[in-house]
Amino acid sequence: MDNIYINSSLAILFLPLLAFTIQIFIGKRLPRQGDWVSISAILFTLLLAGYMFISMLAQYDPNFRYESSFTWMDLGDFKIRLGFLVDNITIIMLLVVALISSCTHIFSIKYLDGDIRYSRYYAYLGLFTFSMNGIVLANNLVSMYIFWELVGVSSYLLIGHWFEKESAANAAKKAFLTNRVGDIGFFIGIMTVFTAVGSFAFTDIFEGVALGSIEGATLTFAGICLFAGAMGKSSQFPLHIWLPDAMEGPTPVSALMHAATMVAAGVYLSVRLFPLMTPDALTFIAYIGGFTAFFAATIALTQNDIKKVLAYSTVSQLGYMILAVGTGVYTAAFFHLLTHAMFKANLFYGSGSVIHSMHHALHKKHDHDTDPQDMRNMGGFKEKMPITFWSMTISTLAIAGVPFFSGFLSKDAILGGTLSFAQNHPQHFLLPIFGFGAAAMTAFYMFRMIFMTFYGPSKMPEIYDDIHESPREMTGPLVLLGTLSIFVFYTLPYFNPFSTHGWFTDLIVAKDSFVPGNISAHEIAEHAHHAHMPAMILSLSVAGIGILLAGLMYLKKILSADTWAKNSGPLYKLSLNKFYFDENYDRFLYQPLMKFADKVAYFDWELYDKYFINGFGKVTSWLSNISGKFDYEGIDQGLVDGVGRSAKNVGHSLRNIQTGRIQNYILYVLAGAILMIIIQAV
Amino acid sequence: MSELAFWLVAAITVVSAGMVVFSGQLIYSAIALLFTLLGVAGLYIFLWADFMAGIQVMVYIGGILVLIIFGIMLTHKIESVKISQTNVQRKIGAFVVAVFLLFLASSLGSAPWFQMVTTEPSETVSTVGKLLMTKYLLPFEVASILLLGSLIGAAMLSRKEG
Amino acid sequence: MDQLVNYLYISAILFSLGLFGVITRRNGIAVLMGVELILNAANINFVAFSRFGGMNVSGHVFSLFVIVLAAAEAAVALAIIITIYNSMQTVNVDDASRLKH
Amino acid sequence: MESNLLSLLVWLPVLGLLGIALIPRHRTKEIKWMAALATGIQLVLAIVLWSKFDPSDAGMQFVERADWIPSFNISYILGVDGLSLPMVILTALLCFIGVFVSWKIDHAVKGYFALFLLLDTGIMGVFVSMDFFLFYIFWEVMLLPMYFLIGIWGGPQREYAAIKFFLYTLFGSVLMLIGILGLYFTCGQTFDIQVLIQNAPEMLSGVMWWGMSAIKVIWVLLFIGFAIKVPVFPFHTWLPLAHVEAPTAISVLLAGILLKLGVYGILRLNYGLMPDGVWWFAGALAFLGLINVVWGGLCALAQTDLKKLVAYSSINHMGYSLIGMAAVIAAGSANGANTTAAQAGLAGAVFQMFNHGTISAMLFILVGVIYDRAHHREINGFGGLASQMPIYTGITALAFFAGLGLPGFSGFISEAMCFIGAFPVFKGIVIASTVGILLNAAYFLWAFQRIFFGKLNDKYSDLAEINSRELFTVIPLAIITVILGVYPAPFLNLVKSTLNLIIEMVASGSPIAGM
Repeated sequence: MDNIYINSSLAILFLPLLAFTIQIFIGKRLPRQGDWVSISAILFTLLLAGYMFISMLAQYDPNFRYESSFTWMDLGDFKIRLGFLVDNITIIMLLVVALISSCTHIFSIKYLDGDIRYSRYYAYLGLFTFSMNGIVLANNLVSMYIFWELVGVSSYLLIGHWFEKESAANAAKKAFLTNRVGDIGFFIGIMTVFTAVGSFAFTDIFEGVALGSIEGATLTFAGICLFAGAMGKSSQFPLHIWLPDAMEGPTPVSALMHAATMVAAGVYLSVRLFPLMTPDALTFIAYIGGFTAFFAATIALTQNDIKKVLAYSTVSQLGYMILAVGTGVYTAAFFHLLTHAMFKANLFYGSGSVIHSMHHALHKKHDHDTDPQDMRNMGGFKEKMPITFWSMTISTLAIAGVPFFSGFLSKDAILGGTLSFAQNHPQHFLLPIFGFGAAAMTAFYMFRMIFMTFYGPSKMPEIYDDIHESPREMTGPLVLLGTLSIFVFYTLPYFNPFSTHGWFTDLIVAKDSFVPGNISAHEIAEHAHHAHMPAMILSLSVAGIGILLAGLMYLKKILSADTWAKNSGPLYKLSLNKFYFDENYDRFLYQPLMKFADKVAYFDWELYDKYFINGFGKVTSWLSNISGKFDYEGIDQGLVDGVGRSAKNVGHSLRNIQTGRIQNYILYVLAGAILMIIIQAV
Repeated sequence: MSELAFWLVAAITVVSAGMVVFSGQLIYSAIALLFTLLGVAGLYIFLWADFMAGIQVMVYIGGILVLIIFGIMLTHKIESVKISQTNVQRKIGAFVVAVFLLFLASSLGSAPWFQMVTTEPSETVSTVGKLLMTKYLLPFEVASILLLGSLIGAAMLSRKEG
Repeated sequence: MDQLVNYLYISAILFSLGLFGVITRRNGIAVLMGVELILNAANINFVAFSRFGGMNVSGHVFSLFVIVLAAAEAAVALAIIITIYNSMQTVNVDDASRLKH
Repeated sequence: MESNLLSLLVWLPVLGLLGIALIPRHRTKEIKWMAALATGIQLVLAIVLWSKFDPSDAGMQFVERADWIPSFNISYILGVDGLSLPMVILTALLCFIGVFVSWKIDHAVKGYFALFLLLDTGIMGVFVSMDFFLFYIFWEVMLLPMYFLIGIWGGPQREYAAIKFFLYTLFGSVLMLIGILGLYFTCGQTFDIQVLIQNAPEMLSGVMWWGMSAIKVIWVLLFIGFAIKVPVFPFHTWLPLAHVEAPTAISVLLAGILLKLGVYGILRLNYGLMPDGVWWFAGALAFLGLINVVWGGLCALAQTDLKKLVAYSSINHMGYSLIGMAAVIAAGSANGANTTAAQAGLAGAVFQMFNHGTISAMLFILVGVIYDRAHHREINGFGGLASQMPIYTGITALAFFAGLGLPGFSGFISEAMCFIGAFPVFKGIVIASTVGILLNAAYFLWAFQRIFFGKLNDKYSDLAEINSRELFTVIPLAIITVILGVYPAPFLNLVKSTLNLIIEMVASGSPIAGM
């Protein structure tokens, strides 16, 4: 049994890598640019992951856990062992990654049809899937970090897929660098933990925490540092700036990486490391998550680019998950990760489908200036693209937290946890406000998007006739994921749409934190249970208000969005311009750094080297001039009778000894010999 | 008696050597050199080196000195027998050499020389010959190659078209 | 005449005189004669040490080689001097040194 | 054969040099192949050496010993251990590759390859000589061909660069010579490094010169000598200049091997002979490492000349090595006898120097490739090359990612080990220098974007793709980088017993009392 897990994990990990290698080296020469290689590899992965998932369900053991590791390096005392950790969380994540990745592979067949770097694209998808699976399977911080960065680089490559566009190249670089900032924190955290515990494996670390080899402020520091990695990858405030820009990448990539899996890696990490977080670290995490959820939602309210709305929505939803980790209901966080992966990926595919058809319609009209992603150019697509419309609507209902859909369950669990946390710690009253506020806004901006895109009259009638439903390769994933946004898939074998109770809650059970003195998982669950009812009522009502407002503004046009925007004054502008984060980072971090670097380089090259170092040379040559003069006038003239004539400089004075007359030389030799005899005698 | 002879020979050697160096005319120097070489040959006899004395006379006087005189004649017009020669750096040279000689002499005088007492051999030729053919065979051959080389070299150098 | 040191004195004087000649003479042939003096001084030493070191004939062999060398050296040196004279009409060593090429 | 393996390794290039001397100067093809042959055989010998090396033995192996100048106790002693073996292999490999990199040299070919081989001998000699005097001789032998190689075959400012390099290094070696003599006269008048390692720690302790501890004086003298080669921060300005002006192959050797001589020297001599001095200097070493990392990173960020950028990145990368070296003192009892950290740090430092050898060599070769085609290296002057030269772009991306310490490449592992090792002892410095990781990524990615991304510059629409000879020079290095990045154990197993010996020695030392 164990062997099957290890073998399928290995296969799941390395099949995409194999596909990557094949694609990179010979992809271009294969028929159809080799997309079938990647697709069959990923489908096989999906099969294996599905098999693991089913066997997990068959086993139905919440404590299932299998670990296997090997020695990677061994220097005597310093050892690193890498390995796999397979438990229920891993298996679910593997399935999510395999599923969304497969969808993306299939979706991309048509979406990137005719792209000049088609095979390259599939290669990078393979690399990404490989590294993402690596993160999921890691049982230690080292391999986690390794794959963490590899995910970053595949994201870099995929965002920069259309590198001819300046903005895409910039976005790629920005994504990588912003992630690196988080990764540095992650790395410092790893070092802190390793220094205290002496091992990188999760089990050893938790044991060390339980034994108290690392505690107090150090542990908090380590926890926050490790969380910094998650902040970068999951795009949490203040490192959220890269994710919206990352939408420069092809839309299927956004669905796979920047919505469903890669950005969820931060949440996954936080879930994995939850047991070592101290209360202080958790509070920090909760505030970061809560604020991000709220803050990103406010930006999403005003965006007009369909992908930007989704991007900020993703940031906001990730904030939810982080908030859940911070408030202790980390199983809810993972649950939301799961449901969010499905509906958010679906939303991105839907937007991809819309953009694709917009793009083709514009292309037909030879219009290359109009932005195919701007919702102000859409409208009324409902009849033209019914499949896209329906699947997107289902997902929107899910993300808005409407009952009978998956998002309701997970969001409700998070909000319940947050509410109970605030009940126990009234000083943290802001957290539920963030949570519910964001929920209201989510409902609003998501429906705003649906209404602007699919309802009302077309805003560009000239292209309206050319809008068509996308081909089957694209609608297939839409239908599949739309279906998966319905609640039953997560509550089986039960059918209560208002309770999360089901296979997920049975298999993923919160465990006690290893930090001595922390509140126990049981207590958290108890509190959350009590807060369940009020949270549900509250969340339903705020979601209803959000949807209602969106309907009034964008569907019925009873309320004017423009008037509201005007009335809100500078707030609207702030939101539209994303609170000027990019500009300020540019002005206060990036530009000064570049200037500083220029100054340093100038100092190094023009001042330090030219004056200080070369100054040594000048001083030396001056000194040698003096000594040369002394040599010439003092010694040379006195010793060599009449040989020295007028000499211009030091170089010449030396030359005077070099008469070229062998007899002079013999004389010198003789004089030298005498000198030596004298020295010897003395 | 032989003591007196020794000092006489020594005196001839040293004085004529002085003339070699100090004489203003090249041809006189050459003739003084003849006496020096003869004196050295005499000293060899006092040193029981009869064979060496013979060689000294034959090679040096018969060979090298003749060669030198030929050289002088070849490089100067025959009518100008008074071939004058000048010296350079005379004073400083004399001073340095004198100091050098002083040191040399003082160290020679102060050194505790060890002398073995031996009887005079009847002749040395056979011993030298045996040594040359056995122990010093390799240097002997090398010397012959050197001679050959210098022979060819000298011939090459003094050809008209160098 | 039975004192080693006497021979050494003579040899030292000969050597110094030869050296002086080598240093001061401008005429190449005269320099050569100085060299011969130096070589002779060395030969005297060889033979003298041989005589007072137990009549070891190796010293004689050495001075024999020196004589051979001297002969070779004289031949070559004179050849050079004559060549120089033929091309420059001088036998002064310092003149020759100044006329490189 | 076996016992003379090292001599053969060292003198083989000289044999090749003699061979080249016999070839008429206009037969450039034969000259090049002769050089390739000599370095190729050398590479094979290095691999043979590797296969016969016993990694479990911490001491010297393949020792050769002969008297040289017995009156001064100078001998000809050669030997390798885990510290020098990787460097020997790297030298052989890079010299072999260097010959092919210089294939396009077109003037004074004979002199170039003759000097190249002489340089090869010098470098190889430094790594294997176990006699201090011999070490110094080889050290100087290396200097001279370098001077001419930069000064004759270099770029527009070649003479200035060459003389600067020469004077800098000469300055260092003079100080080193003084240090060597100091050691010689204090420690029993011997130059034998193994004997010195045995005796020096004891014989030096307590010796005072002019009121200063002899250990400190010698340490500083030797350190400056080596620091110039590394180069450590205040002595670094020759490097960008020399790199920029030197021909590609020489840059490769300069960055790939010559910089390593500094680290090697510090580890072999400063650490080996004066373990007490390590205690005194480790803090400064880590701090200098920090400055190297940050300073090099910032300077690289500001560069517009690609080669200069790579040159500054070398300064940045060697900083990691210094930090890792400083970690050794974690093993001392004063620091809780944390041998785990010490092993990580020291192995990281050595691994980093090897990796920098392969990675920076790759970078310089790639810079050379583009320079050969476009005849300039101005980063802003390119743009969009990715669509014109996809293979070149791919390889460069690989090299850049390796350079910025991406996991999966060997550079990551060594950097991480340096940091992990140094963290327990120098928390602040390590945290500050992690900024370097960011700078690293920033300058590489920014340069990459400016050269390869965006719209293709019309000027370069007929730029030729990287050719197979150039690929041949890069691919082996790339393969090594990737293999060691995925599985570093083969390298680490090679060095670990020697390094553990060094750690033991240092751990047994103690901070110097008094001045």
